[in-house]
Amino acid sequence: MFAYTIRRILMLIPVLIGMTIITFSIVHLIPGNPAQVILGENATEEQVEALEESMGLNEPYIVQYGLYVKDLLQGDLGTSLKTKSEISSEIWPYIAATFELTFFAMLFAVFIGVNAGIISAWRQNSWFDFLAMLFALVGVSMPIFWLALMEQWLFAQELGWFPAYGRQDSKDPIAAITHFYVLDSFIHLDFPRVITSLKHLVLPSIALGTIPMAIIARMTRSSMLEVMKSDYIRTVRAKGAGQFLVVYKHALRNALIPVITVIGLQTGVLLGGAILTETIFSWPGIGRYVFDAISFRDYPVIQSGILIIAFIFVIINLIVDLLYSAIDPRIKY
Amino acid sequence: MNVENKKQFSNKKLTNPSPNSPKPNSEEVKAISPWRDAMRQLRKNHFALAGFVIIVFFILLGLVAPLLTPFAFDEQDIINRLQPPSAEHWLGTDHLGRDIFTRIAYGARISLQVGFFAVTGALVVGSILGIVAGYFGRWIDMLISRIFDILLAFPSILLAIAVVAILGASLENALIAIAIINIPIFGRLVRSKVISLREEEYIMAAKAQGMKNGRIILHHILPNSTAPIIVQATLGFGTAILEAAALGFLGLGAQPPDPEWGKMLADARDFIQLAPWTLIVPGVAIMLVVLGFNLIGDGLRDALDPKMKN
Amino acid sequence: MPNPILEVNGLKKYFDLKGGVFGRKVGEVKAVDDVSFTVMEGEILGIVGESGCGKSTTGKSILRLIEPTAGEVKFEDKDITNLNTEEMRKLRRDMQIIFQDPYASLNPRHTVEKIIGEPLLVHGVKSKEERKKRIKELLEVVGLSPYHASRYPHQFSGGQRQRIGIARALANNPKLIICDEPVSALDVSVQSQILNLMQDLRDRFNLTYVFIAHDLSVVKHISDRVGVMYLGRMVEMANKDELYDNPKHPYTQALLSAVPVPDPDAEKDRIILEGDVPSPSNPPSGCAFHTRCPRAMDICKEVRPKFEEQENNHFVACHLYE
Amino acid sequence: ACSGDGSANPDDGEDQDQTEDDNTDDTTDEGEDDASDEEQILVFARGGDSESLDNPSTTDGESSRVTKQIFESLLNFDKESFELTPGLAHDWESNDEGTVYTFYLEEGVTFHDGTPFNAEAVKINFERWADPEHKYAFTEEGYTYPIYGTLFGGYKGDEGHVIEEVNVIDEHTVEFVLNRPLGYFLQNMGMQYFAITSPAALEEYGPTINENPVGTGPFKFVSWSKDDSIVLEKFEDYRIEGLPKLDQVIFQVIPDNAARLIALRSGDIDIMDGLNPDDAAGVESDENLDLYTRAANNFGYLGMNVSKAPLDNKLVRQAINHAVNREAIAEALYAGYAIPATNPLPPGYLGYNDELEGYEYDPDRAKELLAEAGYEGGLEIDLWTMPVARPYMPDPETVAEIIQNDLAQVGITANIVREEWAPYLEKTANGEQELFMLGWSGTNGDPDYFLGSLLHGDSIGGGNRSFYSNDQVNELLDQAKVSIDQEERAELYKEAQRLILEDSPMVTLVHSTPVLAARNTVKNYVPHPSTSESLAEVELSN
Amino acid sequence: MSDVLLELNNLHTHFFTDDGEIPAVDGVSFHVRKGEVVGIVGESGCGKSVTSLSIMQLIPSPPGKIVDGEINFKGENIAKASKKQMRKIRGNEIAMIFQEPMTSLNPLYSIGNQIGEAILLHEKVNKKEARQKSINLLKLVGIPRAEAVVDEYPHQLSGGMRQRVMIAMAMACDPELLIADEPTTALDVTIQAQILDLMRNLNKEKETAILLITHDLGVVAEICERVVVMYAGKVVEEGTAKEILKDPKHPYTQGLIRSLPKIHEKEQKLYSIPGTVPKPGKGKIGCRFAPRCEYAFDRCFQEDPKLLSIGNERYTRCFLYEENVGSENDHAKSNS
Ligand SMILES: Nc1ncnc2c1ncn2[C@@H]1O[C@H](COP(=O)(O)OP(=O)(O)OP(=O)(O)O)[C@@H](O)[C@H]1O
Ligand SMILES: Nc1ncnc2c1ncn2[C@@H]1O[C@H](COP(=O)(O)OP(=O)(O)OP(=O)(O)O)[C@@H](O)[C@H]1O
Ligand SMILES: [Mg+2]
Ligand SMILES: [Mg+2]
Ligand code: NI
Repeated sequence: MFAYTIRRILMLIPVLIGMTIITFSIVHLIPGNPAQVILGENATEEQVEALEESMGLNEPYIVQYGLYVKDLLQGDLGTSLKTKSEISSEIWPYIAATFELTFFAMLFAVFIGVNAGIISAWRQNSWFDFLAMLFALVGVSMPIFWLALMEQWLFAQELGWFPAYGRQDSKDPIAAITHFYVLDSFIHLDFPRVITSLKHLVLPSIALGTIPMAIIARMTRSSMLEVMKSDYIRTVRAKGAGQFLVVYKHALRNALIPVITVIGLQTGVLLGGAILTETIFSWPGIGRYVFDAISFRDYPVIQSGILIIAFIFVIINLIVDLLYSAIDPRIKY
Repeated sequence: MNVENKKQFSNKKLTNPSPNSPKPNSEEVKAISPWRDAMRQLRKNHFALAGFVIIVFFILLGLVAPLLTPFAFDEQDIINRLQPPSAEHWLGTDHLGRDIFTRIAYGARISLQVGFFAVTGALVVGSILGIVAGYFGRWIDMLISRIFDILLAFPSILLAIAVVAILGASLENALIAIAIINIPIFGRLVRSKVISLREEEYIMAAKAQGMKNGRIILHHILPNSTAPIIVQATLGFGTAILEAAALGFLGLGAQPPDPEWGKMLADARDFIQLAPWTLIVPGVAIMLVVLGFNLIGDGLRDALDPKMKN
Repeated sequence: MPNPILEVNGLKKYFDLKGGVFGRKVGEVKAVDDVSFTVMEGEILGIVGESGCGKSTTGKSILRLIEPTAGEVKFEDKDITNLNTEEMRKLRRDMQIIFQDPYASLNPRHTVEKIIGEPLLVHGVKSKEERKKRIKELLEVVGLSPYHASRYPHQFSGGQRQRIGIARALANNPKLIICDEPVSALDVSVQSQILNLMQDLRDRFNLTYVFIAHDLSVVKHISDRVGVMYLGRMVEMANKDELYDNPKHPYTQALLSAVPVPDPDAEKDRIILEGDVPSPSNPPSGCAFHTRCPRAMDICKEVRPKFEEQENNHFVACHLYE
Repeated sequence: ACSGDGSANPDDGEDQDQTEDDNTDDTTDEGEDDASDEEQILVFARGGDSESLDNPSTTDGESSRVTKQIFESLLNFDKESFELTPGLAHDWESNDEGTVYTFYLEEGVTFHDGTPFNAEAVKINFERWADPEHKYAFTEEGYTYPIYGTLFGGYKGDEGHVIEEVNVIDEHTVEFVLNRPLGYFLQNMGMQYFAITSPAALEEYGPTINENPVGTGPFKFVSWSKDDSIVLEKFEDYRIEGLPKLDQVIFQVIPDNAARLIALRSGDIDIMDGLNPDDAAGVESDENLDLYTRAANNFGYLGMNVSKAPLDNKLVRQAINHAVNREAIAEALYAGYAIPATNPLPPGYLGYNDELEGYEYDPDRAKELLAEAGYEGGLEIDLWTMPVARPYMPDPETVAEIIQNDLAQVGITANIVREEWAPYLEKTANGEQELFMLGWSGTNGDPDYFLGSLLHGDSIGGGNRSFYSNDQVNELLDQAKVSIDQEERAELYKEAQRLILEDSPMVTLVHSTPVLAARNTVKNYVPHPSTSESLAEVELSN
Repeated sequence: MSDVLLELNNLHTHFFTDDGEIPAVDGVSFHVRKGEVVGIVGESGCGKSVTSLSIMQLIPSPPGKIVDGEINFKGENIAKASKKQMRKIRGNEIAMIFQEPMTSLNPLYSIGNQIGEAILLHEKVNKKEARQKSINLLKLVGIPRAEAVVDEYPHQLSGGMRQRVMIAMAMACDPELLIADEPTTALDVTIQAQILDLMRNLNKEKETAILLITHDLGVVAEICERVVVMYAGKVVEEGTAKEILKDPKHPYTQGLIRSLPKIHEKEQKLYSIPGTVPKPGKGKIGCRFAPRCEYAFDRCFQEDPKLLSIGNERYTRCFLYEENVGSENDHAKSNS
């Protein structure tokens, strides 16, 4: 297992190299001059040129790539052109914000999705099944940003149940430690704040989690149905086991393998796809960070941001693979 | 008695045993192709039927749009901006006083076209790459698969945004971006299908007949990979429309005055309190069309997947 | 004395076991390990053995549907192991194969007409008329009706499908047909139809079969000579009557005794072998059978017995006979 | 001398003054006694985050808005205009030629880090901006000081650089020696961009000064969580007794307009910037909310690249000017919170020419002009739309759509082209565009900042994206720039505006008056036209 | 007949599918005595598995359903038993093993866990005891290294071993009846011999009755005492193994036996039954075998033959034997 993990990590190397090449090329294929944006509409030609010079933007690409990789290897993600801060020092809060949101979105998605899927499969063709699957279909068909806006309109504005934006109450900012606010609140033993943080998470988590929830529910259901037809389930029944044992002990674990793939995949998608939700709910996450950087042509931030998201995605896949082996003894390495 | 009889009929016909006695079989001479069978299954699926109805509705809406409304989709009437639904403006007007119903109807054209072209593009390129990777294997497979891996490791919407950033914001470029991010999805699907088919005995049989690779791919592998590809394409239609809407929403897709639904949502965003219908209508339109494709896709999957039959 | 149509010398096929991260080779499955035999023109050579012993691999390697790792395959005195793709493709007119699984070996999206017509087309029968005629002929030969031509495989029963597979193999008048368990998947009542048909066709078209099966009675029924394989190796080969009446290799003896006979009166003195067939990825040293052999000797563990002729055409690989 | 009169509250109800007074007492009394409960915390919500808290190194308005609270410049602007008032310098004088300026600094002022503010600090700051080699210039780390370069004619060693030297006369006197007069030198000194940072902090933080601002302003920096909030707290030793009144100011980022308004309604925030003009009516009718407007200090325009056919034809340009319905745009999109523009200069600026009559909305006249120019059959043209909202153009796309529609009425087919902000600026500077939309916001309140940058021939490749260059106009602007007689300057500018209007290198669209909303508990808040105002005097009532 | 353990009486199990109602089991009756080994033979699709699954009430439902008939187990009709009652019987009194040893075990749980589960479900023992018992059972079915195997997973075992594990699991609660649905079909001959040997021993030692389903007449000859021959959802013949194999009555049984290639005999041509096994379908009249039958006459196509008793526990379903039995038959629809 340990050796396998190490080997899997080694295998990431070519993928990572490919990713650096792609991010680097994307960034440099994007037209537009960061120097120009930094200086704004008021800048003179000389100013733009001088700035380009000082940012090293007129070196040949290959040299720039070399420098980029060299810095990366030293853990240096570069300096944001816009804020002039070290990216490695300013990026963590963004990542934490997105992680926290993704975590709760997936929690919501997995909890509801898996259970709805199980019940649907168990009571195949019942009204619950019908409604759950219709709901799931609608869920995957909805533009998330629209759902987010509608939620905001209904639950924040009209009903006022949940806050409409941000991670915390503006008037009472937290002294962040890990930048996972729920966790931080626990660390501070500030339980009202735990509630507040959770309340802020509700709407964006639902918005973000709806699509994965629907996908997971559908996947769980079909996977369960398939497993329920298998020979070994028949064996369990022949032993005289009741439905509960059959479903939750024998079927679920087998059905979970494809579901885990989906969960892993969706987690990755959420991490990068949260841009829209983050914008609408004013969530200072990595998606927005990168998106803003793209329009600002903040090359180092785009590069590092995309790379980090992709890297996390790859790591999640790794975790999924390792999870397989935990669930399935057949996968041995 | 037995012995005698046995002798009798054991002599009878050994060289050319008739496989079927004509009676029970003569009725069903008609050839039922796997496709027709699937279509039959599909017709019985109410969900799929509903999806079909939705899509046909929007196609018709797009086609006959000019006949349905007296307005042009870009006809402004600033005095009458943000009107709620009324007899004149069935779904109200937007912030420039344009008729929302008209825009939704014309927008159907855009969305359906985006879905179609993006999926077709991704499908063609993805299939070619997938087939090449899957059938020839070795280093080509390694290379193509790694590229797919890498592309898939990037969150699709970010990748699309980056592509649009490179190409410039326009509907065509959004379409290209969506096609690009879908290529690895189709590519992988086709590749895995080809790899599993490659192991099928009938492919081995085709080889044993002395067929060339090209023919095996075209006549044996491709037709048998179509089922999952069609399903994926149908579902991809939906996602492509959603992605186009997301790009439109971010201002990276269709440009004014094109009534692209995601763009309409973006425009309406500031009026959520003043004129909620401007936001609700395009959202519902997107949802319905995507739902339609998903319903059909699901139905097709069930119909084409023999495992789902019962 | 008929000529040998097929000679197999030292045929080996090792499958790489890929594993680890970069798909590196982590071992190999010795699916076929040094097998040699000869098939005469017009003869039926039966090959039996338990599942996984390498029968199919042997068959496919002969046709180079799987590239053999080592060894020589001569067809009509021509070494075909080094032919290029195009030459090999042409040669496939003469060498055909029928598969075990009548469901998997027919393209589900093609009509019978297309399935049978395709080999004709690729081997140069361009005219549609001619092909139609030939398809009709073939269908009749295998006992199907011409109206079946427009149907799809799923509309046929297993036996009928197997007939389609046979028709396809016959399309270009081959000389040699490798039959890879053509009746194993069929019902007993249909199995006999197919066996009869195959025998018939052999006589009619002067075909040569390599007939692979795991059912000893079937092999006995149809073959002229029989080879017994165990774990990728040929352990015994002889004329069928010789082999069945006078098996020499302990494995063959056990195998024959283990076959259940539908005769309640048959005397039962079974040799029940201990244990399982070892894995071909890690075959035992020496004689591969020594782990289960009731008569194993010390030498069996170390030295691999040679496959040698004992008496008139009775080959066996066992230290007992050295 | 620096306290304002606090009359700018839009709700001039009578009880206003009373509550105000009461609360002032309350808070000052209780604020010290039981701190946390009655803490006065103001949340100011805005659409985007600051780029940097080292203001001189950005051009970003969202940065100034925050640094305005932390730093002070030598001079200050009046609450609602660009009139100069004392800042860190309580007095100032210049020689007659306008080449030597002397500033007398406040005494006893300390930075937030406790180090004293003095003439040396002023000198260090100015040299830091002027000299890329300066040890605090942080050029290596990508720092530049573009506004300094623009307003003082470049950097040390550049030909046009105006500031010859900065001399420390004594601890509290500093002297600026210019190599030629600059009409708006004093105006510059009032700008937030030229506020003074603690030299000790520059030493301590080096290039991370952008996240660790230390100034002399009413509030000191506490924390910044990027894209979320910036927290400032009261600077107890502020040089003006009794100020600031708030204990904490929090700048909260809420990108979505609608969400921001929701937050305001629910009381999570106190002031919101960037109110959608359409929502203004709703805010006004809400008794818990107050509506504020910021005086127009900007100018949105539809530029015409005069170097490209058919826009090199004056008749076509005039036709387009007649074709666009400014009133409708101002009315519909700014809900009336905008003034249709005649001149490329906001009204109220020095030298604003209010005698000129702009181009009327007259499609028929436009068609005539087009016909005259030889385009009876109409013409097709690209219309570049900026992708970002700016104060002068809160919804550029919609404006583009309206213009597109207007142009269609006179037979001009405009294709909307969208570029990302970076390439947009770059390409328009290169002259790749035909019609394009852009605007300009004032910073120092001087007309040269508008006219010189936008329409002087020397600014081509920079702010002049219409590629307009009229020798006469250039001449007038040059004269006005070096003159220190404000009367004379005004006349020169008026004449320039007349010529420009005639040449019509741009369709002057609107001067928008951005609207803001606040809870009615917010008192003494006065939006400044420069978009950054000090919150020192603002307080909250319950 | 007090020693009758299981008796099926006119069992009908139908599948309700998109293609209509399929009478997979169409009026099957037979019985199994205590300690007896009864075989059901027939070709693929004739309803053997459905019959056995019906006894266990494990028919996938929908689409399957027992529509008629009785299943008497120890004198009680369990066709109508509640789910709870059935759970008590399953694995405890009637155990079952299946054809596919490769897929019949849950791949994710250890062998010990799965055997132990069968014990825990029916006996009041703790986990430790269950484990010990599992080990004993593994030893009983002749698995070497039982202590180690108990903690291994199915994929680590060969097909033969897995089938032994299945048998061990089935024997966990000493059932009175073991239903084995083609337990050796997927195995090699040498392994099949081992498994058959094992089953024979279990039958002798534990006196467990076995209902063995197979299509291999060789296997029948090997261990069955009595045999039921099925064709297209119906029993066509019943008798002792010897009677069936030596003196088959029904033309189908005769054909089946004659079409087998014999290993110890020499012959030139095989006999073959023409045509193919029909798919069960509703509304077909006449003898199901008639279209393939050499003896068939008009009546065979028009009327369903009844199962005739032609001796002591000897039955056949064929008009050819009607006169032998005489008046016992219903001639209501006699053809003229
Ligand atoms: N493509 C392959 N890759 C790796 N191993 C293979 C491959 N094909 C076959 N083998 C292995 O080679 C051995 C021989 O397989 P083969 O199919 O020739 O057996 P067989 O005698 O035909 O068995 P059966 O009776 O089950 O058809 C088996 O252990 C099998 O697992
Ligand atoms: N789930 C099902 N749905 C529909 N029909 C079914 C189902 N299961 C079985 N049948 C039908 O019941 C008939 C009898 O099937 P059964 O499995 O009992 O055959 P069998 O005698 O066990 O054959 P085999 O030897 O292949 O196992 C088949 O013809 C099949 O069509
Ligand atoms: Mg094989
Ligand atoms: Mg069965
Ligand atoms: Ni003063």
